[in-house]
Amino acid sequence: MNVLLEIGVQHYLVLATALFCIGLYGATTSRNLIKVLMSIELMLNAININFIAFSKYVTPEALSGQVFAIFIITVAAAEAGVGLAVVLAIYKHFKTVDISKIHLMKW
Amino acid sequence: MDLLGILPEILVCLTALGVIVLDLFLDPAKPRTGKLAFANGLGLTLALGTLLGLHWGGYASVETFSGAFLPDLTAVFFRAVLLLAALLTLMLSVGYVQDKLRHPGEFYSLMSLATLGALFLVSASEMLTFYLSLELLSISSFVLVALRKTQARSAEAAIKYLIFGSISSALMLFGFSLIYGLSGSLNFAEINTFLHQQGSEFVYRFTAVEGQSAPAFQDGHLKIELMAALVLILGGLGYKIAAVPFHLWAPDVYEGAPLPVTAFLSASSKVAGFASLMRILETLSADVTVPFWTRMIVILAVLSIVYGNVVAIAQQNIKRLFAYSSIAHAGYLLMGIVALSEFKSRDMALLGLHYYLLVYVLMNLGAFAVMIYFAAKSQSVRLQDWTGLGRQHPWLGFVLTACLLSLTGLPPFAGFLGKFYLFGAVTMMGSQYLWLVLIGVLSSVVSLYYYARIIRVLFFGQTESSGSSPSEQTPPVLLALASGISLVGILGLFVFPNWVIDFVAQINQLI
Amino acid sequence: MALFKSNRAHFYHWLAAFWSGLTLILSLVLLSRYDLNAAGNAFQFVDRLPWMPQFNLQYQVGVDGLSLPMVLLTSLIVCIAVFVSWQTQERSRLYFAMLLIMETGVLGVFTSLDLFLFFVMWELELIPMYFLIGIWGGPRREYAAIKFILYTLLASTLMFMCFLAIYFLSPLQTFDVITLLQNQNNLLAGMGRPLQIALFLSLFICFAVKLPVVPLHTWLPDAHVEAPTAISVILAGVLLKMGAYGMLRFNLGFFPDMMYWMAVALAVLGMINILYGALLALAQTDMKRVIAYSSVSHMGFVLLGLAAFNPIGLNGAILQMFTHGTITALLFIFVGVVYDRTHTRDLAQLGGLSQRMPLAAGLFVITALAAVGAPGMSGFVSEFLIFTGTYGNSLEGLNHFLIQGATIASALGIILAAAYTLWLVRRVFFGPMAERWQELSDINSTELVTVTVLMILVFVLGIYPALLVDYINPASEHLLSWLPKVGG
Amino acid sequence: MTLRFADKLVFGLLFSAAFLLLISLLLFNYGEALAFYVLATTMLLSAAGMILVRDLIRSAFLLALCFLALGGLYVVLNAGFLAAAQILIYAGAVAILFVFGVMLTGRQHIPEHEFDFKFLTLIFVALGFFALLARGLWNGTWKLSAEPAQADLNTVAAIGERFFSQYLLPFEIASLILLMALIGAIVVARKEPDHERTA
Repeated sequence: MNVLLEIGVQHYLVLATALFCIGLYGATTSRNLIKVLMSIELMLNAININFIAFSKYVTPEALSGQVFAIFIITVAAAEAGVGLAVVLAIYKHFKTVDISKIHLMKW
Repeated sequence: MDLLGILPEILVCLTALGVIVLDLFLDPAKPRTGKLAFANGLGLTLALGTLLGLHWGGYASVETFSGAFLPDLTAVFFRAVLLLAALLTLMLSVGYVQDKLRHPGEFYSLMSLATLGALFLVSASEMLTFYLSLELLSISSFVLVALRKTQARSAEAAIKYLIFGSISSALMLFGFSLIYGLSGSLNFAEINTFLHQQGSEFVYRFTAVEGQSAPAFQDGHLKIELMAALVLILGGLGYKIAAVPFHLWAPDVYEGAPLPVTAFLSASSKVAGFASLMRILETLSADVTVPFWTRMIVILAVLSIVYGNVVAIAQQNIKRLFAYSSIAHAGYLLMGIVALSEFKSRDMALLGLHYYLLVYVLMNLGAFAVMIYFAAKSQSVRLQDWTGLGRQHPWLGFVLTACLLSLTGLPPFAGFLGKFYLFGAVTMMGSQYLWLVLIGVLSSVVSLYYYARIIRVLFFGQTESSGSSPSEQTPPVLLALASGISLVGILGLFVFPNWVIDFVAQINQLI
Repeated sequence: MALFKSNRAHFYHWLAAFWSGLTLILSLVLLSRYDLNAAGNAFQFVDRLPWMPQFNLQYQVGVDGLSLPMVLLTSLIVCIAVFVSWQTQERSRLYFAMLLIMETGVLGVFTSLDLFLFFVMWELELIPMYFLIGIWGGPRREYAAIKFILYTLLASTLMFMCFLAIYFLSPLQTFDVITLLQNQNNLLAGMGRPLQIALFLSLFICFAVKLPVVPLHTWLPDAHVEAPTAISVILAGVLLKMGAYGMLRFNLGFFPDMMYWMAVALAVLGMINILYGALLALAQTDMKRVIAYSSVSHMGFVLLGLAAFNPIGLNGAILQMFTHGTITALLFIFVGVVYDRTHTRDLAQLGGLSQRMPLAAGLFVITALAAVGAPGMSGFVSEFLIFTGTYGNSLEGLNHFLIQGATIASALGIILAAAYTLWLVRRVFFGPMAERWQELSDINSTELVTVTVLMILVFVLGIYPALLVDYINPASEHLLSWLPKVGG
Repeated sequence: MTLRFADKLVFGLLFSAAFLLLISLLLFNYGEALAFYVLATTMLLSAAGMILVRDLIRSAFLLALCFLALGGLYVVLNAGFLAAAQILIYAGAVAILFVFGVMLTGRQHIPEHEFDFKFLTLIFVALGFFALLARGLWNGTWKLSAEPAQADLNTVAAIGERFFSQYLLPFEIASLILLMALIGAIVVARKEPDHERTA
């Protein structure tokens, strides 16, 4: 029980891995473009957990993991913005956001 | 702080911002592409001049920004190549942008920003800068692909590119986070030192149990955390260079993107991808990791070469054909990366990679310059619609032919020497990799088949009697200039490869 | 040596004629200044220029007794080809540029003394050939062109691999042919036997495709049939020799013991080539195909001569390369003459043309006799040398008799050659003439000049072969001096 | 919309439970282990729900919930500044951005996740990947720091200081990324004044 009660870096890593896998699953299987983008956000958040956990347990003074995470948040926001803009463009042309219906070119 | 080393980047950045501001002041009713392109080209030329001037002026590179930015000789080389690629792309894009795109200011600005990302990427020396430059390059590429707004294909290509790009950059980041956890550092040099010193901790040792025969594993297996980090990082970068099996986006994106953007992706993006891959692998190279990533890269190389070349045969759309050809070329370059793993073949491999990437930019952009003009002429990118175009425009047809033959790797073009260096490097590793060379060489022959199909369509077919004589349709000056530069480049680099060899030898001495 | 400066001629026939003529004159000058008294092993007129000094790579050219006849042949045939294609109107600028680039390549192959340069030149010849067949060829030209280039390129990849291995895996680390030939003993040091055999075989296969040796010959008839006349002339007259040249220079030069070990196989391959080519030639109905297969047959003699491993046979083989170049060129010129006028090469439609073109018929008969190997003409000399050489071959034991057997069987090829050649003559020029050939004109003066020049050469060499053999003999003796058991 | 009731149930339960716990944890710092488990469970469940729920708006709100729970975890990890950033940027901006995206593209019903063989295979692949990676990371030889983390480190000031010294270049590049994304998003999403459609 001690392993379960004393939270260490491993716990966060496993949590992050789980979140990452959920995100990866959603990003690769979902048919809705917006949901795909949301799943990608989940993956990025999982990475943030990793960085921040390592920042605490590996380099408590340097804080480099936390800084990295902040930049990931920034980039994720930018990516989400551009992604949604492209989804809107897709919607304008195709009148749908269903991936399986967007196939002018073969995948 | 020493800002001299980063001056070219600052200039490119100012160019990007300047172009977007200039766009605000120009009258949108009048054609403004020319002015914007001129301003952009001026900035890029200035940056290239600064870079080369600093280099020839004996400016010694130093780490700046607390080790974030390391413009060593390799970086100087690749930055020059990237700026050259950006300039060529600019030249060949003017006509297209004028005709087809409604946002020339944004196009040029984003192109410069993407180039800026690539420039930072090749000289980044810690993971954070690396990641951010990669994203700068990627996200501006997504937008560039989507820029032809009247076309549904453009949007479709952009969304595919974006999804694949985001997923693979997430994979790579996960790998980065693991490396950070293992080494406690973001800095490439520190990570490398760490792996050298404590790499042996990451190997499962199989110690002999008494009474049993000794285990077969001499070097053991990598532990999962390091292995996962390597696999994830290579996967993420494999996407950038479009290596099989991370290539799925490439054909659609190449087809859907506006032609100059396709040219940009095939040249700048690939150069940046390989330069960064070289740097990452150099970082991650230690006794324990090298055998592992070598095996992975060998698999990627073989798959890319075979798949790219075989599928390219069936393509009717020129852009798709070039997508598969670029996948195959990624495979050839990966062979050079394989040869990086051994000391005795390292010099040759570095030479091959530098030389081939430079030549690849020239021949690919030369081909695209001609293709953009032909596509505009025939209003199509399908192969059968190009029948006889080579006869109508013998000079451009000749340039395209030369570029294609160079891509195939036939003398007397520089592509041949490039392949010679790459294959030679792999041969140097010893006879256990000769089969890889054989695959490379044989698939070059296969590639001739589909390149020759383009040549055949251009020259052998019956000329359609459109009644237009070659003289009355002269291609735009800039486009002709770009194709001319490429042609001179691929011929000149074949005859005088020495300065590249000397330059790379200089890099090696420093390492 | 200014032989290579002849490429990228800009305009029109005269310019092409001027350049190729200049090349011919230069190669004659070369011939006259070649020092016969120097030892056979020395390359003369060696010219070197560093290219990539970091890799011991240089532009290095020179000639010896083996390459000199080939250089002469090349410049002669190309010059003739320029005159043969005098009528070419369509895109003549590109046509002649291609022709001259190809000449550059072929001359480069015969003279380069650097493996890398050799390979570059070898490939340089391919691209113009592809265009020449593909643009100016017959109805199935695209197929023939791509088949030609794929076959040859596949083969040359083997060569490329082999050169890479020779450079990177051998202790010498050089592409310099002279150095390599002088150090052939430790050329392969440090390589396992299987690798050595693989290298040897890949080189052999590469040259065998070009020669062509029978199972690898299928590109040849297609390329010949579809190519325009002048290109067929060059293809048969010059390009096939590149294969034989490569075999002599590199296979025999680098791996003499393995070549020796393969002697019987060579003889048998030669025999198959001779008989198979001849039999197929008998079965064809297209004039060009007949001659194409006769080329296969004749090149078999080169292989056979190679298998003798004595100077006589080797002299014969090299001489055969030269004579076949001239004679086949003649044959193709006649096909071109007939085709220009009748626009068909189908033997079933032709016949009786001697009534309208008696001069051509007469000359063709002489050529046919030369092809058959009638005494007094060069074909006879070379085949005679080959047969004498192989019959008295320098192998021992069973192999000796096996090769003798192959020789005797090959002699049958001469009879077959007589059969198909004379049959060809009969079907084209004699017999009943179809009505529609009434308007045909006889051979014109340009054609007459080219034919006469070649024919004089055939006769001169037939009567006084020493003219060339004097150059060849030292080279072939030198080539054989490396063999383990042969005393020269 | 067959799962409407279940949707509501999951959604409501998760949301309320998480908020209560989050606030209590933030205020009282009630034991790291408990906080971790509650927040982690909330996060994973809402993430899984986001993937599985069919209605996109609910998906978006579950995503916001997931981000909130993550913010809580960051507090536990002594990353207060990041927690604030997470809640402001992710839960506040990005999730709302997605809601706007859903609204603008019409709430279409896109059938997915039929419970068939393909679905099962994918689940198993995902689980296998997770098991392999998790096992490796659990036993990983991380370079753990010897001294304990200081809880009272002033992270905001420290991070700000690092932005302008050690990480100046990334900071500049990030600003360029944001600028570029701004330009790009506007260009791509803007309606053209005279929109003509060519084939």
